[in-house]
Amino acid sequence: MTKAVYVNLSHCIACKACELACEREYGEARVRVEVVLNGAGGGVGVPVSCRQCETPFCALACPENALGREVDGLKFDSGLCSDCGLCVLACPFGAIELKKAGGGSGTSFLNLSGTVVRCELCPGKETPVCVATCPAGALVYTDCESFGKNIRRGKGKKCLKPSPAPL
Amino acid sequence: MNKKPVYLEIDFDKCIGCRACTSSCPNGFIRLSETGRQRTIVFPESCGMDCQACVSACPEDAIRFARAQEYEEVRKNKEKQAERVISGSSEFELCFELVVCRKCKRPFATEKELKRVLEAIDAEISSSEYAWKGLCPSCRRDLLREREARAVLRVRKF
Amino acid sequence: MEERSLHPSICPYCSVGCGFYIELEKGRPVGIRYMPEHPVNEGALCPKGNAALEILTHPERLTHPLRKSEKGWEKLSWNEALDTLAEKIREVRGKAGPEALAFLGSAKCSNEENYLLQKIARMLGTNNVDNCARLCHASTITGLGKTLGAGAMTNPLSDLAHSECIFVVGSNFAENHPPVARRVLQAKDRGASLIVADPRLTPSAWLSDLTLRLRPGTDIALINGLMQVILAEGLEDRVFIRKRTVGIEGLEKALKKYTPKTVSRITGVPAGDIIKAARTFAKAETASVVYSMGITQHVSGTDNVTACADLALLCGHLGKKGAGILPLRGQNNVQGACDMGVLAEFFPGYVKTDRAGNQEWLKKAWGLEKLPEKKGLVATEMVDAVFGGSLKFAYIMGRDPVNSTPNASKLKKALDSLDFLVVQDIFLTDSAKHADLVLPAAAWAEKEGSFTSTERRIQWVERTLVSPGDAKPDLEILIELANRLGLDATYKEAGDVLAEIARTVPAYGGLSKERLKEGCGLIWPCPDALHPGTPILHTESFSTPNGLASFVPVEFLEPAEPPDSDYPFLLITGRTGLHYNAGSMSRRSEALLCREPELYVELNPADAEALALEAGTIIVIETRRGRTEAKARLTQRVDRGVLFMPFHFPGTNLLTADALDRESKIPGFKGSACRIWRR
Amino acid sequence: MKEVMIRPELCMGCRSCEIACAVEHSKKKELFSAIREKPTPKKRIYVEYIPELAVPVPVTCRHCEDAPCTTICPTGAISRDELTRKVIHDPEFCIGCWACSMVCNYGVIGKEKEARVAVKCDLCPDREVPACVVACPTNALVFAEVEEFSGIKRAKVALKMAKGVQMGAGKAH
Repeated sequence: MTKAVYVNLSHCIACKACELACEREYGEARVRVEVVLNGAGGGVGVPVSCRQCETPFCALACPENALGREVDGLKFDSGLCSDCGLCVLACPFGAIELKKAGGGSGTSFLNLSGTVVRCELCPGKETPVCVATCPAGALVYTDCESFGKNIRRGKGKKCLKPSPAPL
Repeated sequence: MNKKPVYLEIDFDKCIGCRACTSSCPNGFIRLSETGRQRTIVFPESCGMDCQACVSACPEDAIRFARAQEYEEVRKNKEKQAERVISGSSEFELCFELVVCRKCKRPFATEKELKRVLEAIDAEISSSEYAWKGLCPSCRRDLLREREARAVLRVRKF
Repeated sequence: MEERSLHPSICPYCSVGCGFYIELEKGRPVGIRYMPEHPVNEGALCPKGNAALEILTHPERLTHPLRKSEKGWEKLSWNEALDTLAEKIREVRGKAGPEALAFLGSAKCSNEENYLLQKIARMLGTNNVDNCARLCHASTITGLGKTLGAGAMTNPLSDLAHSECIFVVGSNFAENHPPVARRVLQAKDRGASLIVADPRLTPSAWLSDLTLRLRPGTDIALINGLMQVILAEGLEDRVFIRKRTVGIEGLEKALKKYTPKTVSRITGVPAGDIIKAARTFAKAETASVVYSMGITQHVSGTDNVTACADLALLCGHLGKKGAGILPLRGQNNVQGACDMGVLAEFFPGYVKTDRAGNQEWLKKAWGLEKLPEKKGLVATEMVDAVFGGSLKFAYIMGRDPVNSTPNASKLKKALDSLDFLVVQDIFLTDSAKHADLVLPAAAWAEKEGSFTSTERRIQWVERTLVSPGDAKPDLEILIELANRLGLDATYKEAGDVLAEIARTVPAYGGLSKERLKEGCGLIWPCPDALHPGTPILHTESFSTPNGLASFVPVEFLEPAEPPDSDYPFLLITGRTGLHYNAGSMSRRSEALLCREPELYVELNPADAEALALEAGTIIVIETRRGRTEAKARLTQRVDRGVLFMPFHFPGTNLLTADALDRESKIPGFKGSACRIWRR
Repeated sequence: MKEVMIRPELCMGCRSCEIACAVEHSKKKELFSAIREKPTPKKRIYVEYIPELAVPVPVTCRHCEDAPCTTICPTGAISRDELTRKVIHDPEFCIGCWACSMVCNYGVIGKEKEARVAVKCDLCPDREVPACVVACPTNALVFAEVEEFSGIKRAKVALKMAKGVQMGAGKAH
């Protein structure tokens, strides 16, 4: 089963713990949280990181086969990467970034040269750090099937829960 | 290591203006700079190294290393593109106009880069119009965020 | 091969008490590993927790004792520094009496350190001891004290997951105590409903099923309104009220006038929402009340807390799993510092100083002839005492009052007019800059000791790292000082002090270093060595003398400083997710600072339009006490006429009011009338 | 447009709908061959058992009017058919990013293991009435327009009330 980091969006409290955990571990954050639509109805915090697509555009665009899809997920081989940045342009989610050559994390895409920075689901760790640190439990490391199951369960429960006497 | 000068031959038509050669060159001989809507890549006429890092990095096979005996040919090619040789130096440059993001209006990629990416992606998929087309990566992220957020806002209290 | 070892530790930031492992390589901290087995946070850490290690190796750490001289800061040896200090204390005490001394403890230091600090002060003959709780939760102690008998959280945080209804008032738990959001969301996943009452639309309010956006400072009216609905519709728990409480008649009478219509007019919350909230809260099998500084930091702080307690009592939501009152406290050991008696009015274990006969027991425990009998000065009263000339010496341990006390400019003057000021801290804070002597202390992972989290969980932190330079654990400094003052402190290590605490404070009776080191801490009351701890308070009876809780009716009074034509805006203060209190730690953490670099003020777009201000403009905010500049942030989070500023940056507290609550002496931080203009 | 409406109170958790769905989406549309087929036929309706309440609830795609999955899909693989108003999924364009499953409020977007693409209810284009509805032995699933569905419920309530009226009238006699 290919696992990815899923976000239970209505649970995100936009605390940026995932961002900081990732930055602490790897020097630059591969997941970024912003608050959007922060209007009179309340905002939503949305973390964006690599979706680990099954047919990844980034891998299709990669001229060196540095990015490729394997059975257990999307793999990146930095040795093959030539830093051309085509994967950045191919990703529909803008989840790949280029790291500034001098270090430090840049939010601007226009870094003059750089290496590819994308979420690799913390190889060697049982759970990615962003998921382990999420205080709200909004990030889940799972596959699409079980993520859907949890939501279905929740909906099912709500359908049947005897609503507290009519208000 | 071969210390004899090695000449760089660039196929200007093939080059898409990505940054592979600039970041792969171990000596930083190939330079990339951006001013406004223009990206400029400056190549040396020759380089002392024979590492060919740029050659293997180039996704379009646009770079070739030429020996001295072949150089006359290369030179002729270059003269044809006279305006690209920086006068008074042994360097020559390539300029690309950058495409601006349709939302934030910041330049983010060359036309050729985008074309190459779209070709790589399944032709059928890329032929139609998608919301993220023409957007720079950070605006794509914002678009995704906004759409996800709308979905959440609608059902949050449910 | 690299040698890496893991050392369990407790987060130094807020009061939740999250556990994690510090990863060491050759004695240097290299990373954090999560602790999924920890009962409080289940491994999760908020952004501050993730950045906790950054400050340990910060280049600005104090490494030597420093003395202020004409030439600037002068390095001293520890002997010189402590001799000077002891000498000075003796001199001031001899000349002006013990009442001229003041000792300020720290809610960021361990129980042992706080205990010793107050013991030194009291052995010197003064009750002028206090800690930062005065600025955040003093009103919890008074408010819950007079209703339930114990000023502490009644249930552990994990209990929240079992509540059917969670009523949150004046707390932005999602940003300030993120692991609490985990429990709240777990409860919501089980079908619980969340009601958030807050003037701001915070991330906590995003999660809520019902948001009550009340006008700042009208909390009592709202809670009274809820209680009125509950009583009018007969939803109260009559059995609980009859068996376990007294004083319902008084409450019933006082509540008559708080009809939904009246309350709606005062608070600005639609009457329908008030009724809906009251019904949801009362009908739930188990419900919790969660509050924080939005309730306590008012001139009516004690009354606010009392109202919360009344509400829970009225529905019998106390003393069982998933039902209780949960004040989310500020700093990692604010509960412990209060338990240890670092309060002007209480000896250790909340024994009132000014009640006759209360000293006898402590005299025996400490082997003393005499103890000060008068109630001491609380932190907020000390400023005036300095100007009055009666206070001459202050010892500040691990606190930054310049950035955390209201009306900061007045406080700065007070610090400068002291005869002698000692500050003991890990950084040269803004307060330390006013000191005559600065003592470098060890940071949290560099010393051992016990810390009491907001849920009364006492956890032991071990010494994992070596302090930079000459910096010493606070406990060692205090022991050496006590010996120099001839107070005979024979403790060898923190465990010895804990043993004495166990003898003195009944609730801590069963604690020992060995026991605390075994698991993830114990929850007090834990009276004897075999007692497993008491996660839920008030299960059988309340901590009052007769075991019954009392309803104390409170009346809504207009806020102390309402906006008027001169100062048309109302300024409220609070925390953001990425910074912590006075910011002496979080503002030195690069990862946190790059995400929230400067002081800002939240402003409703409609107000901004009326004043022709754009997002990002630097605006000047002026109150009757001072003025500050901050960057405008336009957001719907605040209502029209309300401004919000975080208090992590110097400047905010130049503006806040220093009017005090009459019982707890907590300043009314929330709600200062102000005016703004473009710089 | 007709949709699969659910009456969870009638569901007894037999999972006939799940099986019927998988069979309908197999190549031969026959149970015995479907089991051995590759790729394994995938169900698009799910019966969730809620242990705390001890009840099963069938959940399937609601074909939302303003479906978040259609707006989030980066390739347009999930889209709304303007003619039939169905939310349809074209596996050709699917890149398997699962953004749709993340925003789906019902968690009914599954995964075709072999092809690694999303799979969701298509209301059985080859049939008049979806297979799951036909298979349901207790009529917990109803294929109807929303108004129609409400009408069924209304009729039921009306019947009960009518009986009450009759009884009341009888007593009065």
